[in-house]
Amino acid sequence: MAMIFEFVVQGAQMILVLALAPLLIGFIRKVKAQLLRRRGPSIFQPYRDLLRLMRKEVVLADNASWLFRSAPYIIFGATWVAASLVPTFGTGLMFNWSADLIAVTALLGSARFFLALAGMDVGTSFGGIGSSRETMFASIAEPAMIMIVFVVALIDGSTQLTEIAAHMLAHVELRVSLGLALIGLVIVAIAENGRIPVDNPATHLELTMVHEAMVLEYSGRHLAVIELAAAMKLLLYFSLVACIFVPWGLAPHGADFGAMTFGAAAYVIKLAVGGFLLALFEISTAKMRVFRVPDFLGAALMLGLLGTLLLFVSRSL
Amino acid sequence: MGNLSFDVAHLFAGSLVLVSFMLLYQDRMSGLINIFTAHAVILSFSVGWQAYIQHSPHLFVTAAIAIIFKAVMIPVSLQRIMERLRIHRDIEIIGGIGVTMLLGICLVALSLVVMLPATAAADPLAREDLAFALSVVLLGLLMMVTRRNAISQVIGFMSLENGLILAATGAKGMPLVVEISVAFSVLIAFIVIGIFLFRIRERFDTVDVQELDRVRGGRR
Amino acid sequence: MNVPALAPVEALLVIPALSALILAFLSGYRLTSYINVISSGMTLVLALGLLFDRPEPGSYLFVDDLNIVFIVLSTFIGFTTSVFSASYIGHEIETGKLKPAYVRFYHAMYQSMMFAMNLALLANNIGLMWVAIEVATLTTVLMVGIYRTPEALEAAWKYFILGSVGIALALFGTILVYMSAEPVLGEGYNAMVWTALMLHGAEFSPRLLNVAFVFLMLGYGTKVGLVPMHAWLPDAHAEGPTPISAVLSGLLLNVALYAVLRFKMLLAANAAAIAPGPLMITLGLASLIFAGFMLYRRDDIKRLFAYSSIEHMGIITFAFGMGGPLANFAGLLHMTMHSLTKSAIFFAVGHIAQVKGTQKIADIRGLTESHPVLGWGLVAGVMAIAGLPPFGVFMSEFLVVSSTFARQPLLAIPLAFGLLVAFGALLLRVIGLAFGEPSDSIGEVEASVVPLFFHLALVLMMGLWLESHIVAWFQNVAGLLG
Amino acid sequence: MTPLTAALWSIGALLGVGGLAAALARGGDASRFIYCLCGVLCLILFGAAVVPRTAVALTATLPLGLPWIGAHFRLDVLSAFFLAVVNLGGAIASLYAIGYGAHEKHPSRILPFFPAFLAGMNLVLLADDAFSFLVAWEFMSLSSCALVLAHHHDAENRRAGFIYLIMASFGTLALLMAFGLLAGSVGGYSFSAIREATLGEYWKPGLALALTLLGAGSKAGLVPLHIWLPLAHPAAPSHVSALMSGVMTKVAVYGFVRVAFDLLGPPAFWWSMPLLTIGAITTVLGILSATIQSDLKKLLAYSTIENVGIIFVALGLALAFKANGMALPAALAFTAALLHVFNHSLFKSLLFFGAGAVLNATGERDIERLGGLIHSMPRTAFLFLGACVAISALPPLNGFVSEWLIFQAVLLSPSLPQWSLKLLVPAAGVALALSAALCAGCFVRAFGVAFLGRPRSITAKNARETDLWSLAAMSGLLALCLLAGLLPSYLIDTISPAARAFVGGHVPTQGDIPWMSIVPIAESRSSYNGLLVFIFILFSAFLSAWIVRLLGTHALRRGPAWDCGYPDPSPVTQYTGSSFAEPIRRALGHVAFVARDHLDMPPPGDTRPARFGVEIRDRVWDYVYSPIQMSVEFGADQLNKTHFLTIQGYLTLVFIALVSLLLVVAIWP
Repeated sequence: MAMIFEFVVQGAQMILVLALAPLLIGFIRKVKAQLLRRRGPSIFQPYRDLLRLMRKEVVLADNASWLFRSAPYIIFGATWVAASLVPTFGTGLMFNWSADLIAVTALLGSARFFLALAGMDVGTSFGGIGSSRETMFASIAEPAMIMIVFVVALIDGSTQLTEIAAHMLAHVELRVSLGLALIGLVIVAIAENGRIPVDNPATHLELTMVHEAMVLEYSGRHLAVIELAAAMKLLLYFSLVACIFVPWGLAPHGADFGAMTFGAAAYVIKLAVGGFLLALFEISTAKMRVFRVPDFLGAALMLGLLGTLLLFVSRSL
Repeated sequence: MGNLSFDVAHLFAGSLVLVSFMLLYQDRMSGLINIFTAHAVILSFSVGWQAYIQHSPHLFVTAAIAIIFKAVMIPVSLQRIMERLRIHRDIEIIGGIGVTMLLGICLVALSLVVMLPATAAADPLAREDLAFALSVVLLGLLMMVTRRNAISQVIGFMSLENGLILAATGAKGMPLVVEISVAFSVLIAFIVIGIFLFRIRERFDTVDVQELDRVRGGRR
Repeated sequence: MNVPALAPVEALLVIPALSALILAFLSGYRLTSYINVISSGMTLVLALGLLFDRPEPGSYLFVDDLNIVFIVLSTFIGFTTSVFSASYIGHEIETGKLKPAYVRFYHAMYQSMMFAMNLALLANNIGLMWVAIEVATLTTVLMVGIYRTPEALEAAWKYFILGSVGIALALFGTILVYMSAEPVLGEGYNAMVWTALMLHGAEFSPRLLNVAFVFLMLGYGTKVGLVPMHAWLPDAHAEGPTPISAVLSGLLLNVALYAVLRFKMLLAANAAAIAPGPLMITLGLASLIFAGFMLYRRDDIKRLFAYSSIEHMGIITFAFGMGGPLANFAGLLHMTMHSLTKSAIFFAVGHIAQVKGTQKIADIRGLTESHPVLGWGLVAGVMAIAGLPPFGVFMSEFLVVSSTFARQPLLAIPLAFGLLVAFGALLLRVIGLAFGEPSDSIGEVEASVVPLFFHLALVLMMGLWLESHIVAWFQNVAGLLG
Repeated sequence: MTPLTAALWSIGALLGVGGLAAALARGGDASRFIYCLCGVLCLILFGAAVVPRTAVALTATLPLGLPWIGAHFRLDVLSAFFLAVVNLGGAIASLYAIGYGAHEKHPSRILPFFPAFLAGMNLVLLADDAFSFLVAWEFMSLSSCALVLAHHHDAENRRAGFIYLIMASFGTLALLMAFGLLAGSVGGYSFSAIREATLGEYWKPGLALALTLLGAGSKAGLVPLHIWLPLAHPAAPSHVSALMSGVMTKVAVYGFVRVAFDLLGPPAFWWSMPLLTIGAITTVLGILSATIQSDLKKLLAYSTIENVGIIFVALGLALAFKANGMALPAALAFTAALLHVFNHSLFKSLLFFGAGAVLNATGERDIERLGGLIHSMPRTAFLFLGACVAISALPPLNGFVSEWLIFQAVLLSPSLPQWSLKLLVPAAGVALALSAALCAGCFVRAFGVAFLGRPRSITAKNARETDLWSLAAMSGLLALCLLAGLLPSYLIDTISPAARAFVGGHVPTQGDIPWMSIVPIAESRSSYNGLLVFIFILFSAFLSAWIVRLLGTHALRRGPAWDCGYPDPSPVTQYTGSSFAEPIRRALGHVAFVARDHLDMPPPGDTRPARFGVEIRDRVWDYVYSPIQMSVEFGADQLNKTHFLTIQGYLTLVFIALVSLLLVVAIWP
């Protein structure tokens, strides 16, 4: 019985992230539009877009291979799994034990790997640009992410998100290292999700685009799946920040339904706040040149390393 | 025996060194051959004297070989080679005579420094003999090194070998001295014949050793 | 004096001497080369016989643990080389490189050389040994110049002059040794007899021995081919007939080394004398490193391997200079392995030069493709001589380097450096020779590859498995060497 | 018959097969037969390694080798593990070669050496005295060098063989000196004697470790001793490249582990520092160099260097923990290292097999002339892709598991007492993370440029799928990669006796953990379950596909590529490998190499095309090897002048030697 309950909770988490992801995108777009004094589309517009894309026929390039056709589902699968491993409303979910924070990072890496390959499959110059740049960003963003994981894991003595959240809740303290890690994580999140100032998700046909360049050849249901995966990735990073740095409201392992509902509500509020902050940030900065991005990400890496070192210093003091 | 025998042996050995210096000093071919003849004669006297004072008659054979072979045959054949090959010119000496002489004196000093303490236990006759012999050997080697001409090098080698014979006879009761001197004579004969042969067969334009070295296919 | 017991020892001298006499009067290439092979074979059999029945030392000749190693080795290589020589000289006559008239001379000289070397090894007298080595030098000089080309004559001349000076220095050293022994052993013959010298070595005047050793080391070192007295060696190897190169590397160098070792033992027995080790180590290292660098600029294949002989003589001298049971064992083993391997290489090189019509390294390429047997034989030989396992040289180099490093780490570094430098050069050359697009050949040769592969097989076998008798024997000798 | 004797007999048989091959190769088509024999013998050896599951070491002595010591052989847990790795690789390579070897033009240059190479590697693992070890070690180098020289008409290959053998001999000399030091002047060369001996002075173990690092490191490809590796590995035929990269480097790792963890005795903490530093530098430089390579096999060889670096970092961690008496973390790091050894041998072999298949099908190793192979060689492409995923350390394949374990070990570093290590280990962790990310990029590029897109040359267009033998070998490897990724707990339990024997501890037994998770330390700390993640991903992917089908249309139309409306049919407009790598080269590359762009712009009016080129120079080569080469050349030139002296000049040398020695004697007290 308990097992079935856990199973259901896990399923709920999966469906929650799936359902909330487009909403988050729509919310951010709406907020951005409002901040720019535009009306903007409805916050449910992303759902409509996805449905419309699914109903459209797929136009496939002549020389697209099986990899091109299967990549969207692999990307989606990996991202979805990663997203459902990060605690949203409650910790200690059934599958939480099957992967830790490093594994979540690596799962996102898998998704990116296939996305970059898909960008190269048709053999167009745009796809190549996108893949190449994505690879370069990732090659710095990933170690930065790992350093942030180090900081967090060294503080909390675990790489297991459930444990991290629990530890954070139990030992509330302000640490310089943690602050550095937060900044680093935000930088990584911005880069990984192709947000301003690294990439502009709203543009096409611009030589500096990265993510959009890779998916340029996709259409119809394939594009829908990829867009949904991208939305879930954004949601994942929001959840990650929420889970590590503001774990309040998370339902502990084995909590009852009420606590979980409370957790879910808290989660939605966290998302809303985060989305607002992101929108605010995005309208107040401009996109940077592509070759400035490594420096930007390098800063995250340095912050992570600095955080680790400061940790030793502060511990020994 | 006593002092006289020592003095005479000393005299001969000493004059051998002196003649070695003359060889070093000499820069004319015919003069060189003549002085070498003197070198060989003194050696044979020295060997003869040793034979006499050591009562070892076989050393007379060595003395005879020295006088017949080295003082007569070799100089004569060298003269003939010289005439055949028309070598009359002066001998080039690397570094000049002054430096060579200075080096020679240093070598003699070195051989004394090396030999005298080493032979402290041996009888004085042998000591002196050995030190002088080493000087002659080193001077002979010096001559081979500083002369650019095959004949003078051969002469250098022969004076070196004379030093060896001097040492061998000075070593009391050393067996096989005769055999060794014969072996050396063969060696020298080979060298002389070698020079002669090369010339007759016209393999080399001169017997200048540098010319020998120059005949080296495309190897340089 | 037990004359009948000494018979096999004397026969070791008589057979080559007699054959030399006979060969000097016979002509006809086939017959003379048969006699040459048979005589060498008989000498080998006699030498092997000495292993089992060793006579008492006589006053002129003697056999002990040390020289029997050298005797067996040199008669063995003398024999295999005579087999190789038969086919090699045959081809030289066919191509007209060597006049038939010289063959008589060649074979007579070959046997005289064997006689001289055996005498040098067997002599129980430092004077006799000196005479024998001189005779050996003379005979080899004549054989080096046998082609009568300007290069050959020049090489012979150079060999002759430098060898003569070396021999003269060695004589002076010999006289000095006699002088130092004379107060102890009395005047006359006894003071030159090895067996007596060894017994009373500790009582001799150490200072005189020091001076003597300097002369002996330089004198006999010239024949060993140690730097800086090495200059005759590459040219003599390169310009003479290849069997002579094989014999020079495989035999003559060892004989000279034997003389050095004997005197080293004499000095080692005398506590007050200068230690011979440092001098040998210095000369050994100098030869190794010098030859290693020289290998890089060689364009003549036989000169290349001649310099490699200098290198290996350096290693062997170094090992004996280090002393101690391990290093001495390694030195003996290395000497054996080097003789076998280097002569095998020359067997291969001789035929290669014949089929390619040149000794220029740049003109020989792709041997493993054009002449697989000779090519792979050469590769195997070079790998062996470069000290790669599973060949025997590796075992000795292993022992030398590791024992040196354990005792004197600072000495092992130049040693390893030299080995590596030399290895690089050999490898560079052999890759060029054996691989790549094959170059033109001028004809075929009926190569006698049996001696080549027999040597290599021996080297391979001894690299993996040393027979226990040989081990005990070498260990015993190593102990003697101190 | 004990497993050890069986193993020794099989090794003997392998040598025999080599001889047989030498005899047969000239005749007819012997290659299938020979490779079959090799494969079978490798399987027997694999069995010998796997069957004994006891911790007791088997020993044997043969009357070979050093006469007064004999050849000792020993099969303990460590050698058994490596034996299994080597022979698994060997067996699969033989299987692959049954198909691949049929294309070989000169089988007589490969067949005799292939079994000899296998035998050499096996002997290294079993050797139990210094002499046998080094003989086997060098024999392994020598036989593989013969294989590198198999295609000897190519001057590049000859150069590769030369540099390879020089470096191998350098390594052997270093090891030889290390053993000399360990054995002492009395010559106790057997490993059991070395274990018992105490080295005394504090500097001796350190020196021995440094020499071992030089020796084993040069074989394994640690920077800066790696330069031979990217030359030699690609030069060999592909199945041999696979063995050299996938397996032989592991033998080198074995050599290092054997000395550092076994023979040297208890470690000091600072031993780990050179390992961590060099390992970290090696990973980053290796993968950066791989990223810019356009030669597919060279790229793989550089990636081997990276992985060797990872293994050495893990070994360094294990030493650091062991020196501080922390058994569990030490066991974790050690296990991670060995697991990575196993994993890398699988996917690197697979990658080389794939490269070999491509080479056979197209005759090209240059990825700039490939492209679109996923259409003509779909199976090879799939298998190669799997290996790319595995080597990029992406879940759920095996590469991730070992890297994950290493990260877990890195995370334990704060408990180390030494400050230097506390700071060094996270830095090494950054290097590992960086290299993992770069590795993914590198293999996106390799696969993307070679297999995806449109063909860049005629040969690439006309490629045909490779033969079934090769495909079978590659499929087997991919299956193993997947299995090792999904069920690592079995492997970890297999390694743990070795960890217990060599670092004195072991990670918790993984077989008992429910759901087949792996929990290296404690569940509260970290856990990973590859199987669940895999099922989970499969489930999600299929679920999404199903839902999409349910909600959307099935309609699909083929048309020309969109490419923002300006599709260009010429394949040269595709992104090339070098343009793909350019951002990374710009961002990070200057630590590893000097790249000089040069633009050849014709003046106005000239009709020739403008050309843009990049010249890339390896810093290690420039700063380390060129000076060495130049000084050797200089020395050779200077000394060579003595070859042309006159006789008189030589006499002068003798004279000077004589006089100076006499002087020495004169001043001798």
